[in-house]
Amino acid sequence: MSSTSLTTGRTWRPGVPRRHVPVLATLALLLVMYGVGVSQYRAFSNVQVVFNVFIDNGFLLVVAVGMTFVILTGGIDLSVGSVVAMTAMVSASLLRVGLPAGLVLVIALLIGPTLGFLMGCAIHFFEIQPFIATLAGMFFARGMCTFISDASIPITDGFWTAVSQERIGDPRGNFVSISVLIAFAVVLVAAYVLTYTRFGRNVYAIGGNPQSALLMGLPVGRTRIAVYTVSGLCSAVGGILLSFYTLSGAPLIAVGMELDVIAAVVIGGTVLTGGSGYVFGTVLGVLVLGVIQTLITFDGSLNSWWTRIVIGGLLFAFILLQRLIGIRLK
Amino acid sequence: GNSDTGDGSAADGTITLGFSQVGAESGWRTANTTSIKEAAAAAGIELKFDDAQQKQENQIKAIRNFIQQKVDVIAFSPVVESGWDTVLKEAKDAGIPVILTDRSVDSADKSLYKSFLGSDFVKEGRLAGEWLVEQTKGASGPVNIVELQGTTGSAPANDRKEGFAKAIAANPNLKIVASQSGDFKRADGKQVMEQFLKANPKIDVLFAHNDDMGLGALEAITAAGKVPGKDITIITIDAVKDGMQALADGKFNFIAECSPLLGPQLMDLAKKVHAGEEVPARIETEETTFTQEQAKEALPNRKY
Amino acid sequence: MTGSRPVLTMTGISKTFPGVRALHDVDFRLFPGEVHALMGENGAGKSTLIKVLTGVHAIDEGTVVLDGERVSFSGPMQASACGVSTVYQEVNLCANLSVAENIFIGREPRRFGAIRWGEMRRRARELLARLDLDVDVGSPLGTYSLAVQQMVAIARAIDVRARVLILDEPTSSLDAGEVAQLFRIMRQLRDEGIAILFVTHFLDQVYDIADRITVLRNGALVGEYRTGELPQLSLVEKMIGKELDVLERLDEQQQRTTAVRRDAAPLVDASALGRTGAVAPFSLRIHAGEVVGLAGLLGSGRTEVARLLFGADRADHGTVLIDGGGTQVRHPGQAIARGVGFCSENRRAEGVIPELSVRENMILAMQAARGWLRPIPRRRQDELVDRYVRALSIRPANPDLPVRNLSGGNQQKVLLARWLITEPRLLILDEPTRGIDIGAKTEIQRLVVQLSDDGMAVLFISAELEEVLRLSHRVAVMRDRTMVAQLDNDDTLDADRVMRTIARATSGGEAVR
Amino acid sequence: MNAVADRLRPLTGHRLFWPVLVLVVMLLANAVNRPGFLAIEVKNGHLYGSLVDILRLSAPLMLVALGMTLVIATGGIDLSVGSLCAIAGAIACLHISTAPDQNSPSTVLTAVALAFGAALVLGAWNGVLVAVIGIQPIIATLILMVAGRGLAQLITEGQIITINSGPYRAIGLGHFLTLPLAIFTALAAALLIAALTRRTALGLIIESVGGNAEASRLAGIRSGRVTFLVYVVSAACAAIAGFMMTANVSSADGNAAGLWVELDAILAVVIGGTSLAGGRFSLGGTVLGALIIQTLTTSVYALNISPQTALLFKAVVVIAVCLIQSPAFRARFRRRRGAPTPGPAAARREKEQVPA
Ligand SMILES: Nc1ncnc2c1ncn2[C@@H]1O[C@H](COP(=O)(O)OP(=O)(O)OP(=O)(O)O)[C@@H](O)[C@H]1O
Ligand SMILES: Nc1ncnc2c1ncn2[C@@H]1O[C@H](COP(=O)(O)OP(=O)(O)OP(=O)(O)O)[C@@H](O)[C@H]1O
Ligand SMILES: [Mg+2]
Ligand SMILES: [Mg+2]
Repeated sequence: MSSTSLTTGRTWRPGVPRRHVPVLATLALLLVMYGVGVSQYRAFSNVQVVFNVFIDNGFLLVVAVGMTFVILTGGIDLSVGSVVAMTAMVSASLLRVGLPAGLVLVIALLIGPTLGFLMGCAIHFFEIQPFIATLAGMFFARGMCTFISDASIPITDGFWTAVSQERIGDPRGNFVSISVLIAFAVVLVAAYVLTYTRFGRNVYAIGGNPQSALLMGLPVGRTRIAVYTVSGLCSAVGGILLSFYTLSGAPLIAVGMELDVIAAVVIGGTVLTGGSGYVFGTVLGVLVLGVIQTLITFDGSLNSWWTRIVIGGLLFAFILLQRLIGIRLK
Repeated sequence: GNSDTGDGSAADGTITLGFSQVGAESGWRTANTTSIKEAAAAAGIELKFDDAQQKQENQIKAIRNFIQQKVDVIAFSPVVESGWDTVLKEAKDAGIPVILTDRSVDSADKSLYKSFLGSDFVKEGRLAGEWLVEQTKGASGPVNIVELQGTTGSAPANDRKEGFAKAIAANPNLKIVASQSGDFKRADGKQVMEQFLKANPKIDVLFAHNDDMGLGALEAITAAGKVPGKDITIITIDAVKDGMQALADGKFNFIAECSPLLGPQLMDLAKKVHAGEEVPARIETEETTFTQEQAKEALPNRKY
Repeated sequence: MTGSRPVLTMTGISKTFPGVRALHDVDFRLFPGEVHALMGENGAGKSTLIKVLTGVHAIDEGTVVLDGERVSFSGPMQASACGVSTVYQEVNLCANLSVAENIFIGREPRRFGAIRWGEMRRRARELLARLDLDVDVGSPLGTYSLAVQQMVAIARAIDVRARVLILDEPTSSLDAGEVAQLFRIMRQLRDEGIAILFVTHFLDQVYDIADRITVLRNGALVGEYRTGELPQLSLVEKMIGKELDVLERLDEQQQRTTAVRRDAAPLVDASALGRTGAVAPFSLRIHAGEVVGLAGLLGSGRTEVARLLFGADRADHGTVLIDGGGTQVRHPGQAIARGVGFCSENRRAEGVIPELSVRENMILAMQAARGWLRPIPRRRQDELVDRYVRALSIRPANPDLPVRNLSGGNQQKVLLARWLITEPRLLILDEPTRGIDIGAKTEIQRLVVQLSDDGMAVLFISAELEEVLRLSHRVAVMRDRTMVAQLDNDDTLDADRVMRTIARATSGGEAVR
Repeated sequence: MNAVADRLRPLTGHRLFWPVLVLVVMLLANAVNRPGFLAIEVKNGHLYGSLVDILRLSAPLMLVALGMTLVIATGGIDLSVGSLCAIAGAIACLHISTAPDQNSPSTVLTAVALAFGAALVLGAWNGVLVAVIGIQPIIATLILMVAGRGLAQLITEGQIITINSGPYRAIGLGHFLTLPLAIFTALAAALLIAALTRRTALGLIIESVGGNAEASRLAGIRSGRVTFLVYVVSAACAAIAGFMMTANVSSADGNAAGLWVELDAILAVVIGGTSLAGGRFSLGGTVLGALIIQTLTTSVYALNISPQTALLFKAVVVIAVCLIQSPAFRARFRRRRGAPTPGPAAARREKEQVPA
């Protein structure tokens, strides 16, 4: 009896692994969208336009990477936008007081993770739903912003201005900012962590089925707290990048950013209930939002409300196509 | 369909102006946008309009894209004051002159922009305060003021608050007993005013950072059984149509104007800076204040 | 073996859930190098005993001593770190992860902290080969049938060099071959000195492999026995707590002859029904009052046949006529409206709605059929629910308890009740007796016979060939997702012949109808 | 002491006990700060006071949250409600403002009907995206959240449309039996939805779809239809809330009306004890949740908390509310106060419960 295999082998279709289909569909659509831009607007084909998308969305990308961790576990983090703003505010106000740049960096990078850690603890130990715990975190961080100052604080520190205005580029004058490099580094580290470390795999397991993960002996609590801490850290890095970007801290900056970030992550193919998705997808998601916005600015004929309607429409077209391609290929 | 929106300065000499608007958060703002669009059309300037939806990030992105498209002049109403140096430097390096409208930036390097065209929020607050000081000169007892602030952290809210506070410091009888944010919205202004009325038995003056909050508060005052404009003196800023109407009807007492109609002035400026002419670094919009009588006169020919 | 010290001793264990006393003063010992069966009816407290041991639930009272040391695990993680490896009841794995990862997650092979994916897949393939399972270890676990998932869970547990291996109903969804394979490995591990705790409802398996038996009843300890010293009959008596005539019927091979009138028009007539990638087109007719068994190996496509008939998956060729009406079933709702019921094998993913109460779970299908505008009156609900709670002896008999608080076997009974309440004309039962205790199992078998006598058609799928043969008038045999034969259940048909049909390419003379 | 605790057990064990407690504590805190807070007087034949304000102002939020409850119960989420409020309000006000007689009831009725119809269409759009095309709810409704604001502004042309219509105004400010009409509207909606879900089997079906969609499908439930329906209901609720918001200030502001109301609504639903994961829902809890949130906002004004710290205050209260509501937190707190500490290990174990 044991000589014949008792199970029926599955026929395996060659080609693209099924789980990569959504990401590839997104990539293809993104390229199509870029193509449309190039064909419509002459200056769109400048390399710098692409670079600008990265320069202008570097901080968004970093924050979205952190959000990817959280969403992969099936959670959500609404506090990111406020934490970004708070980090920028704290940096700006500390720099104004005259603290050295290095120390300010350290302090600023500690605040986000600490808040994330606390929210993670509330979620894990007290079983408060992530949406609520992080909503409270969002109120808190935003409240801290206006508490620190209700006006924007400029940054004049030498290090900050130097990083901010440094242009790394090719001889033809195209350039990226240091923030872009930092964002890329964050993406790579995150991709590595998610694929090659136990922590990363635990994140996927918890998103797949938290109860099973617990019964499989995985450190569910620790991992869950860790992802909110990671998200807090990414928001803090995002906040620093934003403060490089704007050379200031303003209490009302990055309002509603959490929605952009969540949208980017989900457009990138990560499922909101957790357990499936890739950092690379998130990068694509951010680019999709970035390119949509660039298209609209290049057009320059839309008034305020048509801008919104067109953003919604493009988003819809994109998601619909993504979904249809996904179904077809499956 | 390759629309010729790239390299703006065509041989025919049309000027391309890239304009980044804050958003469309109020009627005032929309009037501002309309004025700019109409003025551009009238002046034969090609306008590239971008709406930043109240986000500084978006404005910076838009300016970058204007630079890519090589527009001739960039103009924008900054969402916040600080944080423009990097992108303005890029514009300067690309040789594109920048004009600020409506709100200023706090760059130390004044060479980053050519001119700032707009109202002075501090002055608006001050005008409102000065009028009140003038009105209450004879009052012997304390005058209780409640203040409806704009969006917490926004420049107009901060400046109008500051200007007003400075002006009323002249009279120690004038006291702000409560001050809350009404977010520049009618509904919030109303809701806050309802609580003010309950918490403070004697309110003499209401100072609202814009007409809309004042209009909301108006309803709350009426509902509380008081007569707006008589029992409570109402001072606001902006002078949009509804506000002027209320003023003419005697429900408001005083409005400091904050004019959104700076389109024509902006187009003039744009032409000048494009031609390389020297322009003043600060141009104030033509603004005035209105009392009830002035409002009745002005109302029929207001554009917004 | 008996001379040695127990590796695990639990004494005076009590555990109370709100409203239910799941364990009361239970003692339990486990020796190295033995297979110890934990027996008891549904809801007796077996799974709970395991869960308090590994720290999933806190112990109210009592002590646990592992290797001479008092322990109190904070959770499965700590338990497995201390050498207690567990396969919990129901597959508790992550469907979104690959097969290989499900086996190794938490202890992946690493170099410099980086997971070595290639190595992991290689080892997973090796390990599964030991269990005679040939699957693509890189695809997500969720794409495989429950049986494969169960084997993966087992693979995960036996790969750890544990001192104590706990298997809570691992065989419930496996067929005979898989079970044999599992037992071979269990014996091997036992001989290496590992202590194995084994829970099952199959008496034969207990006598096949267990050295010792502990019996629980209603959360209390009945006793600990050596397998050899406890005849089957008294084991059942001890589990149930009373003597039962049920036992005779268990042995009686109830051959069901073709008493059904097949000349009448068939109730269900599927012709060339199929779905690419799932099942090759097949034709099947089921008459009123007929029980058709589906036999086949794991993954041979039995479940897929059932799902197509029910409309749970959409067929891409062929037609189903139910009572002569309609050609295509596009949605389960349509099938239900035409009098079909389908009790899924995957209780957790496709069966119960954990948050809802026992009552709500039971009336759900009937309510869906009536439409939301016509709620079932409370009185009628009580009537129905009471009837089936009693008929299937669902415990605890409180219909307002969330169904997730019920033991696995009792959840299965709730599901069965859901379909019986709709009084279907064709009832498709996919592994209905899985995880059900011996008493209830006989009850269900008797129910099937009775229902078919009353004119209901039944499509019966079970991994236990004996059970299929005992109940069916006809047995359809599946192999490689193809229906290869339909055999009348007359005197000539026995398990052997079915097995041969399964194994052989085309069995002579028995054409597909 | 123990006897009292035992007597109170059935009370404290009730689902809504903790939210009610929170509400009462907040009101008391206000009363301590300003004894007149709880006072109610009669003005112009209507009841007048902070409590009445809270009720009236919470009505729109309550409506939106009720619809949201159903959506969340199916495991979805509806971010577009704020925009829907704005659109409905804008359409209604636009129609009224262009009518020759703003005060004629027929004008107002047509306006409301038009706007309501439009909202239903948009709700159906959401429903199709989620139920038919299978887009994740948060993204599907995000589309309308973004584009819908634009639509609302398109309708108002970016201006604030001010109207002067008695009947329309009554939707937000009218009185009935001395109390604001809005309260009755919200209450009626709550009762209607309660009747619709609890007197029929709709509630059961929604809960089962939210609890396990696949199992529900196999039990014969057309889960797609249910999902579709809840988005339409949510849009309908949002539309009525939009009428109230705009009627309240007699003007439609496409940009500001209903801004961020979706977050408040979700918060209200969750405070009311409905899980965002879907499944069981509690309409009573949602109503309480909305009251709590409005009380919180009103408290900020009544306690005259400076705008700079208002958000911090809100954060602290939300955290406190959630902690008090969390059984895990209470269990821990009780243990710490009661029996001598049984060690951290025991504390950990208690919460790692998994279903059988
Ligand atoms: N988390 C829980 N909450 C409440 N009651 C529970 C919980 N888990 C189990 N029970 C109850 O405890 C009792 C014992 O359940 P347990 O799962 O241990 O039974 P079992 O012997 O494993 O049964 P089966 O053979 O059906 O798996 C049952 O009455 C069950 O309803
Ligand atoms: N050995 C296997 N290798 C690959 N895939 C398998 C294997 N066994 C089952 N599957 C997958 O599991 C799914 C379910 O198979 P199916 O339900 O038809 O099996 P079954 O005959 O009901 O057997 P059982 O219920 O005992 O698993 C199918 O989609 C099939 O792809
Ligand atoms: Mg069990
Ligand atoms: Mg099967």
